[in-house]
Amino acid sequence: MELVLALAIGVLTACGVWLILRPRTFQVIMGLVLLSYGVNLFIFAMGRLVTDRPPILDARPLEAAQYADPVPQALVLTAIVISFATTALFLVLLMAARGLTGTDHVDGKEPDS
Amino acid sequence: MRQVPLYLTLALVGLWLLLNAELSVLSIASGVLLALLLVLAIARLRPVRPRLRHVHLAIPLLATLLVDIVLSNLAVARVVLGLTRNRQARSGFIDIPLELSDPHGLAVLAVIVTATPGTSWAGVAPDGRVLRLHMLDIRNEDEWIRSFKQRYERRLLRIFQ
Amino acid sequence: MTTAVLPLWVTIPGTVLLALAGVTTLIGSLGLLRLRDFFSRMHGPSMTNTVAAGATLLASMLVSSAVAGRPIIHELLIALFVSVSAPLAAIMLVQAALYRNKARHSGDVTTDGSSST
Amino acid sequence: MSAVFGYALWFAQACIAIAMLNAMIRLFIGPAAQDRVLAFDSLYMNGMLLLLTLGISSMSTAYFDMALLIALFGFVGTVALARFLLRGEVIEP
Amino acid sequence: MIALLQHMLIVPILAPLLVGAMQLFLGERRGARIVCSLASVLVQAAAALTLLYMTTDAMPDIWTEGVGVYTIGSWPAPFGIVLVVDRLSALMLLLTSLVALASLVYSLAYWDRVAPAFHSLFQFLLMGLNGAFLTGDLFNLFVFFEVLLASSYGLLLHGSGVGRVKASLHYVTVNLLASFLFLIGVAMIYGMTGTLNMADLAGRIMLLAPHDRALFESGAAILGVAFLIKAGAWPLNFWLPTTYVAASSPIGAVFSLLTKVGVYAVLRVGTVLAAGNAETSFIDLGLFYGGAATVAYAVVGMLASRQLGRIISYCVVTSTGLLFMALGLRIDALTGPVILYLVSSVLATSAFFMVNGLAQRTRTHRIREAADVAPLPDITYAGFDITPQDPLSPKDEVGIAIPAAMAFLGLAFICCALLVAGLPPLSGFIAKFALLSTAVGHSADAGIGWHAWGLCAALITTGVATMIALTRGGLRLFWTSQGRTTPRLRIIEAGPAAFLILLSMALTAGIAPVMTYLNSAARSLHSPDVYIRVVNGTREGAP
Amino acid sequence: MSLSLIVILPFAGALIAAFLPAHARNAASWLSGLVTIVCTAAVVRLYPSLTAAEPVLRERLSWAPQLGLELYLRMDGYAGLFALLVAFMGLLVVLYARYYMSPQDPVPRFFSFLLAFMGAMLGTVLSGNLIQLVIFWELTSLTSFMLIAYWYHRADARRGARMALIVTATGGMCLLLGIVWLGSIAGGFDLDTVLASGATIRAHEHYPVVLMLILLGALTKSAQVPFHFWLPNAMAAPTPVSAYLHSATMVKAGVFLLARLWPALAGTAEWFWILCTLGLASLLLGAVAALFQRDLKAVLAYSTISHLGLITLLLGMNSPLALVAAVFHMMNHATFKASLFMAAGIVDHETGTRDMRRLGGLSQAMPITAGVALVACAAMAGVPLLNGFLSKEMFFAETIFAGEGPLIRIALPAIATLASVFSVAYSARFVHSVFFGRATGDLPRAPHEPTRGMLAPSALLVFACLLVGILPEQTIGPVLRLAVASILGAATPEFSLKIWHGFTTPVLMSVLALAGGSFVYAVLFRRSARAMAAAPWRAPLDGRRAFDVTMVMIVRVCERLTRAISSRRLQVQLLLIVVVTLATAAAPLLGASLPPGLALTRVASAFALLWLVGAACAIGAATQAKYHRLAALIMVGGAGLVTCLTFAWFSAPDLALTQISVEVVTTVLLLLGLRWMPRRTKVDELRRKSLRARARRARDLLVAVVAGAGVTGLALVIMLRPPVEVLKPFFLEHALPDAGGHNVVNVILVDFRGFDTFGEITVLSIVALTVYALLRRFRPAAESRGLPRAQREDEARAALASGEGLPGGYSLIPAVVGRMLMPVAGIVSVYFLLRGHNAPGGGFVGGLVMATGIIVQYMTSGVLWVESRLRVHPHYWIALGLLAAGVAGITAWFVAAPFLTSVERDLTLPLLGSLHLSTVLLFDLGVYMVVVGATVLMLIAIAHQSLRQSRKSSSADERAEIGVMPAIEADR
Ligand code: NA
Ligand code: NA
Repeated sequence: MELVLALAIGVLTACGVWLILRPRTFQVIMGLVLLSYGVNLFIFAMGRLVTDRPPILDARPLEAAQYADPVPQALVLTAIVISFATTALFLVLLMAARGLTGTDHVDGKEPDS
Repeated sequence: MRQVPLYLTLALVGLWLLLNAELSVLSIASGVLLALLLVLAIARLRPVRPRLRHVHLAIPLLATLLVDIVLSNLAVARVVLGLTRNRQARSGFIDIPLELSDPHGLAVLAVIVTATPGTSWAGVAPDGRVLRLHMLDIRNEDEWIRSFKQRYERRLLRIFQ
Repeated sequence: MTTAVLPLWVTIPGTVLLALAGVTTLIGSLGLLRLRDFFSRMHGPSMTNTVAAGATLLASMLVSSAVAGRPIIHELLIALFVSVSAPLAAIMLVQAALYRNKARHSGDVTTDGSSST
Repeated sequence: MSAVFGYALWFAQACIAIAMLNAMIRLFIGPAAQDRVLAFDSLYMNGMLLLLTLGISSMSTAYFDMALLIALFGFVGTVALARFLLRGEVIEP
Repeated sequence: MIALLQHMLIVPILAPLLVGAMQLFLGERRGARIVCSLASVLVQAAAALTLLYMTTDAMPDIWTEGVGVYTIGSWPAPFGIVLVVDRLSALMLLLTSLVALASLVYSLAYWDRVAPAFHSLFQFLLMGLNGAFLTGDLFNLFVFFEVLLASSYGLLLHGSGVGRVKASLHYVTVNLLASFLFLIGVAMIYGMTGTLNMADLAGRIMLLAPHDRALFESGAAILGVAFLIKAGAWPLNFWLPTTYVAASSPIGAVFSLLTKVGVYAVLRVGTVLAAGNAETSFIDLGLFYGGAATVAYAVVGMLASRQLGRIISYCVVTSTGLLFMALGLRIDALTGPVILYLVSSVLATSAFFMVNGLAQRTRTHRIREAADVAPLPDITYAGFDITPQDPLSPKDEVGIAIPAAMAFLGLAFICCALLVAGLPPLSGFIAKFALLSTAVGHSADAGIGWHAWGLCAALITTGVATMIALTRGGLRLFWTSQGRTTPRLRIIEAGPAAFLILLSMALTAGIAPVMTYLNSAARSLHSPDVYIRVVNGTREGAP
Repeated sequence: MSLSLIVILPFAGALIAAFLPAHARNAASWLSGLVTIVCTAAVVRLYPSLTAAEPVLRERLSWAPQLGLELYLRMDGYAGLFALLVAFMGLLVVLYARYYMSPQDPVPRFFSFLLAFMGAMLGTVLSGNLIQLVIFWELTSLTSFMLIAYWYHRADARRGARMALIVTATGGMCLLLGIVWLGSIAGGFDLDTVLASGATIRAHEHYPVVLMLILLGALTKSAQVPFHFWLPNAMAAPTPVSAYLHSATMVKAGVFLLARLWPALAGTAEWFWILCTLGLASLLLGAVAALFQRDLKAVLAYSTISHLGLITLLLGMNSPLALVAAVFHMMNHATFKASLFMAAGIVDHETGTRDMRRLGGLSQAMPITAGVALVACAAMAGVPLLNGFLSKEMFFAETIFAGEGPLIRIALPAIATLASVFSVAYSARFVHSVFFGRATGDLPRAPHEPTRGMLAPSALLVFACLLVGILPEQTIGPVLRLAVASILGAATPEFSLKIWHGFTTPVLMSVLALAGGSFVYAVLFRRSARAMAAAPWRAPLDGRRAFDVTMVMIVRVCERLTRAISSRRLQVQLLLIVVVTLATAAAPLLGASLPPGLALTRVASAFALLWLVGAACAIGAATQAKYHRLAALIMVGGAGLVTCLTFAWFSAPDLALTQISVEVVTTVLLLLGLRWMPRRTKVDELRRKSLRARARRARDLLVAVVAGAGVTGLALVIMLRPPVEVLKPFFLEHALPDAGGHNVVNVILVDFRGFDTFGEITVLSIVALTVYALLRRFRPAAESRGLPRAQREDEARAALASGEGLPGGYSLIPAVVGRMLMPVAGIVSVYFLLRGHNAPGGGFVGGLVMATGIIVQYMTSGVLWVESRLRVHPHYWIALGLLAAGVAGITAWFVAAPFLTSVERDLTLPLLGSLHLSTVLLFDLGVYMVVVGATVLMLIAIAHQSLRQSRKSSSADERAEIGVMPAIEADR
């Protein structure tokens, strides 16, 4: 399972990096979204992988070690919210830049030839 | 004080109880309070309210629907898997003359149409007299329309109009 | 798997329901993939929304009732929400397809949705 | 019997995953934008089913809420996309 | 009283937060908003002063050893989040509130009316800055970085216009990427050590097996890159000059603090890592070379610039570079002067951004940014209860005009130029001299060798380059007579710039006690065991 | 009267003068006169107290002992002499300037700078701490900059000032480094300490570098070759400035310092060679160049360079007697040169020109000026009975004894004599061509004698030249002895100041110089004046062009370098960040071994298939994002869904819930934005095919793949390592008993690490406010300004926003169902909010559900319809949410606990049973409200942009909406 998740993180990161290196604002925002998935999964993976043991204390008596680590989950939650906010901001910025500069190039002008 | 829409409030309280999977004085009280608050807060967003009559007819309607869902699933599965006995499925739009005009009744009809695979809602004519559906496999069109109106539209008319 | 503790009255219908759900989902998705035109393709996924979802929900209700030791029926809410919200998506999609087919016949919409992007 | 139930669960999950794969292929090949949106909607519904099967396999009610949320709001994305195709914008004046 | 003082640590974070939130209720009542903002900044300054006083161990019943700790939610470190104040952070808090005060007052003349929510965003920025200086938790540091960055996006975009939007696009993208790196770094550190608390971290590093340690240090290195981006180190800083030029002048003034947050983070986390004997402790010769490259970049950029604002931006970069060079030498005695230089350069560049803003008006009568507004009418925000107003109407020019505007501007310009170039007699010189003499004094130490001379050369070179660039920029601005108008300066604009300059003068005059404080701040930085002991001490008697 | 008064008073005067009104010429003059008189008097009064027993006056004030800085004023014979020179010359220049400056000039500013300069100069000479000396030193550079640029409207003044500042201040910085270094060798910056450790310093391995640095400072200040060029260009300054700074004081600071540090630095071969070479070069080049100038002041400037070269040469000779001569010549040069500058100023003032080709025969009109200039020139030329002669004699004598080898023994005197020849020649030319000979008659003004105020200072200086020249032993003798003694201490040589020492070689040299000079001027120069005036080597010596070219080159080169080492392109910046990160992250891993015991676990096939979908979606998005935005958007949504399912798979229901809610909102958000992004056409397809573009794409692909692989590797290895459990067990053990929650993730979010959440909701609020602010001034792209095509073509357009009731057409059923969803969303959101502490959910998810419910209303019914019925006031939601969270945190203070400590009360209600109230719930409610407010604010703010549109179009072609708009306006 770890291998699949690690590869998934890698693919998301690679696609994200590729996209943020592209010249169009929409490509960059897509890249940022993909990167945020990758990074969130990466943080999440730092708690190691546990199936079927959400850190919710119910009637089942379990050792602490058997639960999934709640800390990275809490961190990812914060990170998700912040990425959402920044995505929104970036989107509006991209709209404003397109309107003001007349191009969707990240530098606000088309590259010369 | 505006008039409180009773059915909606009750439905919301039910939803609340179902969600919390708990039946206590506190949960009912909080549910009622919450439902009333919400209903009043959004009262202006629902200018048209349904006037329900013959609500009990919903039960046979539901039963019919459940049977139809299973049957239509089978039919669609056959078409998808190509098990239509050397016959090419004929898909296309069909028009159904419509008597039902209550918006909520139409909404329920849309739910029914959508819930049965093989038919999908393609819209009501501007004058509200014709309903257009898309069918995956049109066989015996007139018979199907008659049965559809019989089983669904008539009951909805009795509930909503 | 922790399902070893489940009683037979759960596992037998559960097995059937899950198998049914799996098969219908698969057929539905094949419909999405194989059918010829958009309007026909729409009927495939609605199998998933109905029988597959229903079967899974029933299985889930069985299992959670067995675990909780009392009838758990809040899965019905999912069925309710799905059946209420699915028409919205379907109606809008059909309308979009109708509009875009019309527009494409008049020749000014590309196939990928970038016409107004 | 529980082993059979386990296999059934596995089967259902595999079928759902394959269904998602099919939807993904439809998402890629289109050809029209509405086909992609339909595939997207299908992905969401399959995802909801997968969540339910996960809930069954863990015997936890925690997954119910996720499925509930998809059931309640999964359509919003689809409607927004369809509205965008149909009207050119998601929220009209 | 003592109970109250113990909560003093949270005040610099809480005051701006609550005030910022409350201002959202005030709608169009500008007077009330201003009062709230000023009150908040003054409260922060008072809190910072109190904390500064308390870190001198003047109140032994509360804290000893110059380190104060506050367990948020009563959860002890490393489990809960703790705020920690030591001399360095107290000083940074004070610096922040002083610069903020000046910038806020300056903005009241015009800028706070250009777009909605200026005051709230400004307060949130202060919250982010103060939080970043106070927190003792790595992930919480990330959160406060985000708070300050998010508000900096808002403030940078304040006033809109092509230039700002273009610059913001770069600034935001780079910082989003930096935030991802920050997250990856923190995550790896958590993955390898299981903790997020900085003090706790120091102890855990030593327990790591060698192969795990490499992974840990890789994570720390990624974290370091994130800090370096924020601090504006070459080659991660191309966005910086454009961004700072694009910002309105009061915002530019506050922004000169932002890079120093990066420097602070390097210093803070670096000393903790060093306490854990980590190979990658940020503060090493690598930092020196990075600093040297940054200095070279800034010098070249500065000499190539014609615009005064851009020159000042490069001055900000220069100071980062010099700070990194000095820190990279790992001479403990240099840390005191490093902090002095940091403080002085922040005061100088902040004042300079303000003076630049005023001086630009000698060229164009109307404020330039005014020309850059979208021509469409304001939309009906029926839901938001806001009446659209033209933010640029002439009646907006409020306040008392000061006499001898040109004389003031010239004098202020000279003072700022002296400060950033490190020429006598202002604090810029004292700081550079302190760096020089300490570096020279330790040049014979083993392992430092020519690096110390590299720092000396950099100090001299930056001074010369700044002077050359500024004489050109200044002459262009003040002494070319075509189309120049004498600007109307108001006291609320001129005053803040003068205030910051006077502060740096006071720093020069009262350097002896300041230096004593800074040296003890440096000592406590270099003996992080006290910091660690105090933070870990919160565990005693905890659940 | 104290030393500090001497230094402080001029600065105080400067400050006062700065605030005088621009036309207050007399007030400023009186003020400056007073200051200079007091300063002079103070020096005169203190000077006699310097005795053999108590040779030094000291005043110390602690400043920064940690840095070795103190305010330390120290006056000995040498410093006293210089202080006297500075103060008295200041007095004369103030007097002169009072009459020289035009009433149209802002004279107070001039006096302000002049007094500040005087203070700096006095500070320099009286400094007992070398760092303090450097401080004042740089201040003289700075004030001189202001003085040279006094007439800043003139380009030459600006250029001259900048040149002077850059050269001297750069030198000053080198000096600073040198002094710091010197101090570290000597063990302090105290002058006494440094002077006492001469042997240590000279023996130190770094001595040559230290010497170089200090000499750089001194020689730039004293305008020595090759740094001389700034001085002629500084002649753009008003003449009083030149008289004061460029003859008497500032340029002397360099040689002053060399003499001051003589005991510490002199006596080595490096000292000898550097100073003698540069001194000699300056001496000769200055003298020669002076001869060929047209401008009166330029002659004097080059002459100054030459005379300072002479002093430098003397200082370099490593002989005490040469030092005596040097100090003596410093004084002499100051007197005659200042007088000459004043005379030049008078000529300029009275005739309106300083061009020697236009001037002539002025002795007719201004005989007294002519007489003064004649005597001063004679002193400059070294004519007997004048002070210049005495020091020059001493100089000649020293040149004979200085050298070791035969070459130097001959060359040095020879060059000295040659330089003197030129010196005599330019002196002769100065006085002859201006005051004698033929009057040219084309002067701008008719010349006449100036006012006495201008003449008196010059005359007084000439009188001093005569007095010293005739009675040296009685006038300057004791002062000079005291000065030299304070430098050399016990090593002070015996010397006699006599006019006549008998027929010695120096006398011969003097005679040769006078005769030769007269000959050169009278015969050679005048005969071929025109040819010589155009001498091609004058320009390079001038340095103006070279300086300008250098400055432009610096800009050009730096511009090019900037382009080389930085970029304004975002892609380059991002690429660099990624590459630097990869390199830095890889560095610690190089050579590290793979941790042991890494074992892969079995892969669930469904999960692998899931990520096949996810990865395909991600890659698809990466390839489609440029031209097929909608497809890319959908694919990103697919990847998000798979991410969400992964969270669910690995026991993170809270994450999955949050992710799915965020996904939905993000999709709507991006689509809202996409409406304002006009279509991309494939016009640049050709460009993509170019080789360079392909290489760039290949590079980016490589970087992306490496980044992906790196992250994969790190994630995999760390996941397979056993976890270090520090926080996890604590949270799991304490969540229920101490924080009262079953859902540990939620307990962390609202209690254990609630502070993070606090920050996080603040971020959300900030971003929402920013988005809102930015959109208020949004200007859509021209292409997207009109209605979307779909709406333009669609007849059903008016259907949506009809006043009451329900929309028609296909919107009917969505509207019916959508409106029903609103209260359902409300219930579900409250459900998630309240149960969050014990099961997946919480304020964030609850808030998003509520926000989505509201957005669905907007989607199904349109902005106008919704807002005419429902006011959301998102600002208030945000503010209330933040305040609620804050209050929840502060409540802890009332139970004497730190911020955010949870406070709980069980409330027993009649009938209903017990109600558990906790600040944690209030906190979560705050989160809920912020999320609702922020999300709605952002989405609705974007949605409102179409309203902007419809308002425009409605006013343009009066569509159906016009009936609705006034209702909204009135409603507000
Ligand atoms: Na259907
Ligand atoms: Na002449």
